[in-house]
Amino acid sequence: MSVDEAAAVKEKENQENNWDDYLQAYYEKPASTRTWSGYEVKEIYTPEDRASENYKEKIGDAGEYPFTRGLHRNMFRGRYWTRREVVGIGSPADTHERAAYCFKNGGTGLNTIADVTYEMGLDADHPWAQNEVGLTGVNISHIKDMETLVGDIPLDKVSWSLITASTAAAPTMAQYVAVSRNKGYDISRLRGSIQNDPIHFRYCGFRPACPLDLSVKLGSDVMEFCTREMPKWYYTTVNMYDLREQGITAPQEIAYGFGIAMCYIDELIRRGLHIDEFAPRFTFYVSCHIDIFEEIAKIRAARRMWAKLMKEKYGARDPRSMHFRFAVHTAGCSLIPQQPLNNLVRIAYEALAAVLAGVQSLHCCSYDEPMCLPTEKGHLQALRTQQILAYETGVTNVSDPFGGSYYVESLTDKMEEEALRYMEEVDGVGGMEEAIRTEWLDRRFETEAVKRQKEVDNLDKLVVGVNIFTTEEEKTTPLGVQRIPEHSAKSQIEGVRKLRMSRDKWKLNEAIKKLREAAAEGRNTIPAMIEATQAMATTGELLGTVREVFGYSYDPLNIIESPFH
Amino acid sequence: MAQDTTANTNPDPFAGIAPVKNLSGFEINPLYGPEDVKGMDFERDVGLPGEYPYVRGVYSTMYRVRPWTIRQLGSLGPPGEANKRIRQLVDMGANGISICLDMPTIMGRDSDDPLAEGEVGCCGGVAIDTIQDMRELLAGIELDKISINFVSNSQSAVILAMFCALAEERGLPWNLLTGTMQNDALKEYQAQKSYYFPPRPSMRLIMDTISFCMRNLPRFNPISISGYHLASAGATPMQELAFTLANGFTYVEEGIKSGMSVDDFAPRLSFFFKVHNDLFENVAKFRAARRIWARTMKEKFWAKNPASWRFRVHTQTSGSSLTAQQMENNIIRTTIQALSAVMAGTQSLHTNAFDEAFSVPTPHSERLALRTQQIILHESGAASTIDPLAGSYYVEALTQQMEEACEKYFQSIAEMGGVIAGIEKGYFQREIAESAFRYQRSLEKGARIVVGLNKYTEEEESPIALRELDSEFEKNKVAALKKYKEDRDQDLLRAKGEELRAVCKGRDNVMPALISAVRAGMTLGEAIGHMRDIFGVYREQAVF
Amino acid sequence: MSKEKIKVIISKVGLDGHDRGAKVVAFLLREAGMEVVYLGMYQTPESIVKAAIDEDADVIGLSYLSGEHLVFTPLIVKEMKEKGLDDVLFVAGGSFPPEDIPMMRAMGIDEVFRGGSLTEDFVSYIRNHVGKKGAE
Amino acid sequence: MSRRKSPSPEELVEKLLSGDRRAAARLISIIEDQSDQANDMMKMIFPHTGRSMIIGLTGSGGSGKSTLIDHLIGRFRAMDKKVGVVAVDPSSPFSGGALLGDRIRFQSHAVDDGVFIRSMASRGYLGGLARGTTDVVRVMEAMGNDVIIIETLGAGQDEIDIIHLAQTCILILTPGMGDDIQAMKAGIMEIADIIALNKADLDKANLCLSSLETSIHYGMDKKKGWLPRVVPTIAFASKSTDVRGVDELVQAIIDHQAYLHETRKIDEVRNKRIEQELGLVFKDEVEKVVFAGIKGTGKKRQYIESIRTGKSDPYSVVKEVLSTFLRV
Repeated sequence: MSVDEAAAVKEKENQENNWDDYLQAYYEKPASTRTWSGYEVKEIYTPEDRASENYKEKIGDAGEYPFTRGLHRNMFRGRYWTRREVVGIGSPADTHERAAYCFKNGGTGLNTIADVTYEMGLDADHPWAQNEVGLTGVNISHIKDMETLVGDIPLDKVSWSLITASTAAAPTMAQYVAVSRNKGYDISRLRGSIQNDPIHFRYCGFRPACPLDLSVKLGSDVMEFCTREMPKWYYTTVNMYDLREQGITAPQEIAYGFGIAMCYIDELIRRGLHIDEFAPRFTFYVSCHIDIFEEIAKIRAARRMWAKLMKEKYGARDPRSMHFRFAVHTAGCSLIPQQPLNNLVRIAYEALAAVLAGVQSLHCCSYDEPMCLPTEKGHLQALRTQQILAYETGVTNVSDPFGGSYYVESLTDKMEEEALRYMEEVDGVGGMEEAIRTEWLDRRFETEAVKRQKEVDNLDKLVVGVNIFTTEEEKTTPLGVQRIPEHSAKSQIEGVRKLRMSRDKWKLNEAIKKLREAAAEGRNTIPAMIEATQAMATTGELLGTVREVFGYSYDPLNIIESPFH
Repeated sequence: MAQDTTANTNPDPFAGIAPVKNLSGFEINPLYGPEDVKGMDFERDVGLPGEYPYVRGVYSTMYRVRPWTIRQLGSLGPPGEANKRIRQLVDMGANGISICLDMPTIMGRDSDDPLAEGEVGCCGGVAIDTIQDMRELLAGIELDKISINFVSNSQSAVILAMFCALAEERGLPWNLLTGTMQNDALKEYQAQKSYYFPPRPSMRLIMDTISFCMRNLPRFNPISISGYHLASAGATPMQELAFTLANGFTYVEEGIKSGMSVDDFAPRLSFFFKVHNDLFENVAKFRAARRIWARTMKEKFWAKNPASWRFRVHTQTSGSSLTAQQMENNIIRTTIQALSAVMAGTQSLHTNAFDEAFSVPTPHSERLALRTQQIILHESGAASTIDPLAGSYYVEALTQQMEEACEKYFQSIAEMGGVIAGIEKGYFQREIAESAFRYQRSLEKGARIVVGLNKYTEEEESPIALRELDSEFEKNKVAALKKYKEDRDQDLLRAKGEELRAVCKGRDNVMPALISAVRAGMTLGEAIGHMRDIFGVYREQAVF
Repeated sequence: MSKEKIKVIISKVGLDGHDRGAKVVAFLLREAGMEVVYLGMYQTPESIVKAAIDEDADVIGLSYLSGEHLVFTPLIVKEMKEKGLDDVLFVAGGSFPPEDIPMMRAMGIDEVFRGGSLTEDFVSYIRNHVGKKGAE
Repeated sequence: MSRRKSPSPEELVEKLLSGDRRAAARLISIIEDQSDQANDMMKMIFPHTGRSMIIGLTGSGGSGKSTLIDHLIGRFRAMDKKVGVVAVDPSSPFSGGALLGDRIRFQSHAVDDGVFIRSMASRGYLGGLARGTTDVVRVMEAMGNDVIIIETLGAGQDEIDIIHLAQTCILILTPGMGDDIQAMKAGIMEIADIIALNKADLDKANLCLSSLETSIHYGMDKKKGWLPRVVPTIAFASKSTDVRGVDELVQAIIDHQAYLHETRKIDEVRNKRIEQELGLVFKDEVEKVVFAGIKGTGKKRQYIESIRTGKSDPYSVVKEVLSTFLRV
């Protein structure tokens, strides 16, 4: 319908009120023409918006520095992204079962996620753990739990993602290695990854488990160990996603994520590693929010910025060191419990953006996440979403299909420019470690989060079902609710208690002593942790021992005492 | 959390072999760069929205001033039911309504026709026999505000007549009426196959409705030239583009032949496209269509009024891409298709409900379909700037490729003497049948994958509530129609019948006669019957 | 300034440390003119109720995230009853399935606000319900 | 937003004296709300006050007050003293709301019944914050707390007045933030009995320390008897082993209290406090009477008019008002 017709209709004012909505809908237009992060978007972009650019220098073909258009020339033709579903629920046994289920249904990577108790470094029988074991993931208290989790899965065939972010990542790595060795695998051939980003995890509420110095120490221990012993293993995922979920904007996500990454890099260099030795195994975890174009621009900018950073700041020569390798997690905070099936639509857009941006590994939220832990059905649907993108939409045919778009290219520049500004700001307060220590970053997160809520309150940001097109709330969750099997926690707690009774005290004490020495003498703690694990030491005992050496309470919550004095 | 970037180690037969041909069969390069758009001249080939050649959109402000019309399907067998659904949709924020007809109506039969038995009000179509049905269908709906899109073809003249008669009853001047009549006979012969008159009289009826609307219903789109059905029958996106435009140009030629001046009626021609899963191909298709239409109208038909150059299009997501297996997957498909329609700059959009694949949408699934559009508009940022893909090496190259492929088709169509000749030779039917066959084979060979259909199939079906049609409905409808027929002034009716036949034999516009006929109570079946006697019936030779 | 300020305790309970939501709500309640006592993370039913007593709070507001709502809601209600806080509102925000809301009500929570709630929703709820509880 | 129902004043006070924390909490709310019952209640409470040790801590935001207090509470609890804490935070001048975060720092005593912590928003007190706080402190005394700690930002006259309520006043400074300079300007130095130089691990600490000592040594009147004692502290450290100076601080407090009692200076302090309070109460009450008198009479506007138009002047107006309402 043309503009003049619209005018004609406008002239004729409507008598019946119930048509007001209709007319209003008829003339409705996007309430905001800003990006999600609040940058004004022009009505139209033309070649002028790219006038200044030099293709080879600034953009370049996929597979060529600065990798704006992707890390590999053939992109998805070489290989689809890894389609992931994160699982972690109830006991190690329950989790093994769900992992096998996703695997069977075409999930091409295994992801198991730690629950709050494990991330906090508590054993299942810790007084505070008992209420929450297995509620949000899986708790691995000792080597036997890890054995159950692995079960019959062939470790040399799969690529396993161990999702432990806090300082507990060190015990997790130790437990995984211990089990692999016991099963006779050559760990240098194992593929997979561990999240191991303790610094960022303080912002997810695990501060007691992640004091800054201990985070840098144990985080880097894992990285160093893997660099030397497990060349095929990705030893960290700097988690920009969790930062973004705090409510910050797209360029802030890049700036603060890179800031934290550099904390580790600087430490590894202090330890005498060369950038090209370890950088090729560095990976990131990125958010994909609902503003498709901004997210694509953000990721393109991140690729370009990381390549420059590694080359120019750290003098990397190996192109693989310059690769911004990233996995995407669709934005959990964009999902809402109102009209929950709408989330399937949001997830699809966000997943699409990730693929268009050249993602290496994608995890789609389950539509029911704002209500409960993902149901089997929710998981499956998330996986199907990825499969539809991969097989039906044709978006996999071309790498960086938006490359050259006047809008996307100029938005990419905007993202880079803004991210650099935020990085300078961080330098201004004395670098990232200082920004964290002085809680400067906390305050930044707080102000941004409040801004986001107000945007929705004031209708600057419209969310269907929240501040527009609301309907009476559903009484039930369309595809059912996930519950935690009652018995799971009990059985696991029993398991730990039994283990404490049955294990060889003398052997245990020796191993713990070794670990304490390693930590005290500033050596890498992972080998000692592996030994201790094989000697039946629990997660809490491994971490507690190292914590004490660093002058922290044995128990992050300062409730139980060390049994080793 | 998930971050493995190592080679995929899960044995997965198809992983890594992405289809390198799109649906139109074009070879797609792994990467497009500046050299792929070397020949492109921004001013000449792309330009700005609202400016010739309109590649970037037919209006200069597009969604920033007014977004696409959110148009949903408001039809359910019983006219009264349909009326309720229409009101529901408007409450939920839809601002356009499409109405499908049931099989008997489409075939020009009344509900009491023996051939209609068992199909009255079937598959979500409304049964329209008489002006009374039209009254029920549109009760309380302001015809000058809600744009109603009648998915009606061979019987369009009669439906339009009822629509006009109804407006008259309500004392609503015709020149305020808004809406659209699909009224595209050519694609019926090519694909949809719901025709009865031969092509030439069909063409005359269409010209009658166009010129009638031109004079009396200036805000009403008398025709929506549809590629959707060609695609549903199996045409590739590129064939959809070529054939639809070819049909469009044919209507223009016919219009000029029938003595109208191009700028009088061309601005009222509107189009109807399908969006399939390949979103870049979709975007290229729309952009190419706008460029070809503008250039041809200006350079070949000497249209002066920019309104004649504008390719205005309604879009529907692909029903044929939906699967009855794992129905929730359809939500994802529709989502991506809808996004591509918006990025392509459609004027109006209909998103399918995820259960449409094998039932009439429930209010619940209808709502979700509607919300899908609202999420694009308000959350995705895709409506913030116009033609966001412009400049993309891939999209610009693909747009050019589409245009070139089209020109080839225009060539061969011209050589066989135009579209109607082509239809009579069964050319389009054959082309489309071949594509459909090729697609089917590619599915069977697994060269093309449809999730849940030929990969990741499952046993159990999704427990989603489906809508049941009340079986009593047909009985009551037939009874009511019988009663209606008895109550009419039979003499008057006979007179009107004669009058109509006379007009059909002659050259005058059939609309006035039809309007007074339906006013006198003539049913759709009777009206079509009279015309069938005069115009004869078309039989196509089977195509193999 | 106005007398009789509404005093609200905002807290997390148990191990879940996702405190962003709790903080945002605390800010917004202050802007709505209330006095907010922010307890932060790792609280127990006991510490929360004790704070509510010392501060003579009108409202206890909890932020759940990780499915712990069914575990802690009854514990807190029990502690409130034992300490005689029968006129203090107990509300929670966070993510839980609609199915659980009647359950939580049955456990004795006064109101729940799920993700996607607007500030106006919980501010006006508190304003309208403070002082009413236990009054009738 | 009506407050919740409340037992009778007598009942409340009775419960308070038996150490009931809910009664105490409610009484404090009544004071905070400046309701009319407050005065009558304070009358009943007054006889039961005057025995506790009252410590004031002041220092700018981020100086580590709360953390230091957390340690002090711990020490006093170890001596088996019951502790009350009044933590004053500013109300938002725009919304009138307040975000009271100090409790987070008092985590370690979250479930200790021997500790009564009350966060107090500054609001807009008629007689200034000081008066409200005085009454709150009294309630805590009557409740039976041996030690009462008052925490304020030490910004502005209002809060300096509060410090005057304390017997032992501790000023917390941090190196390199120019706090010391500020403090001297604000005249807080004069009232500080103890200065805790917190975050003593930061560089510039020693420099700051010596500059403080000199300014005390030369800047102050030796005859005053007690010279402010400077104690370097490290209140916040992620590792408990890194905390420094708390014992020294406690010692300083004890010494100062001893000094007050030995020299009977404690009475001076109490007198000063009573004097100040008297002034405040008096001012309040007079204001109340006067405002009650002219409320609704439209007189106020008339007075203002007459002063603006030069027909009269503030002094004459006040004289007139007083003579009408106080029969002066």
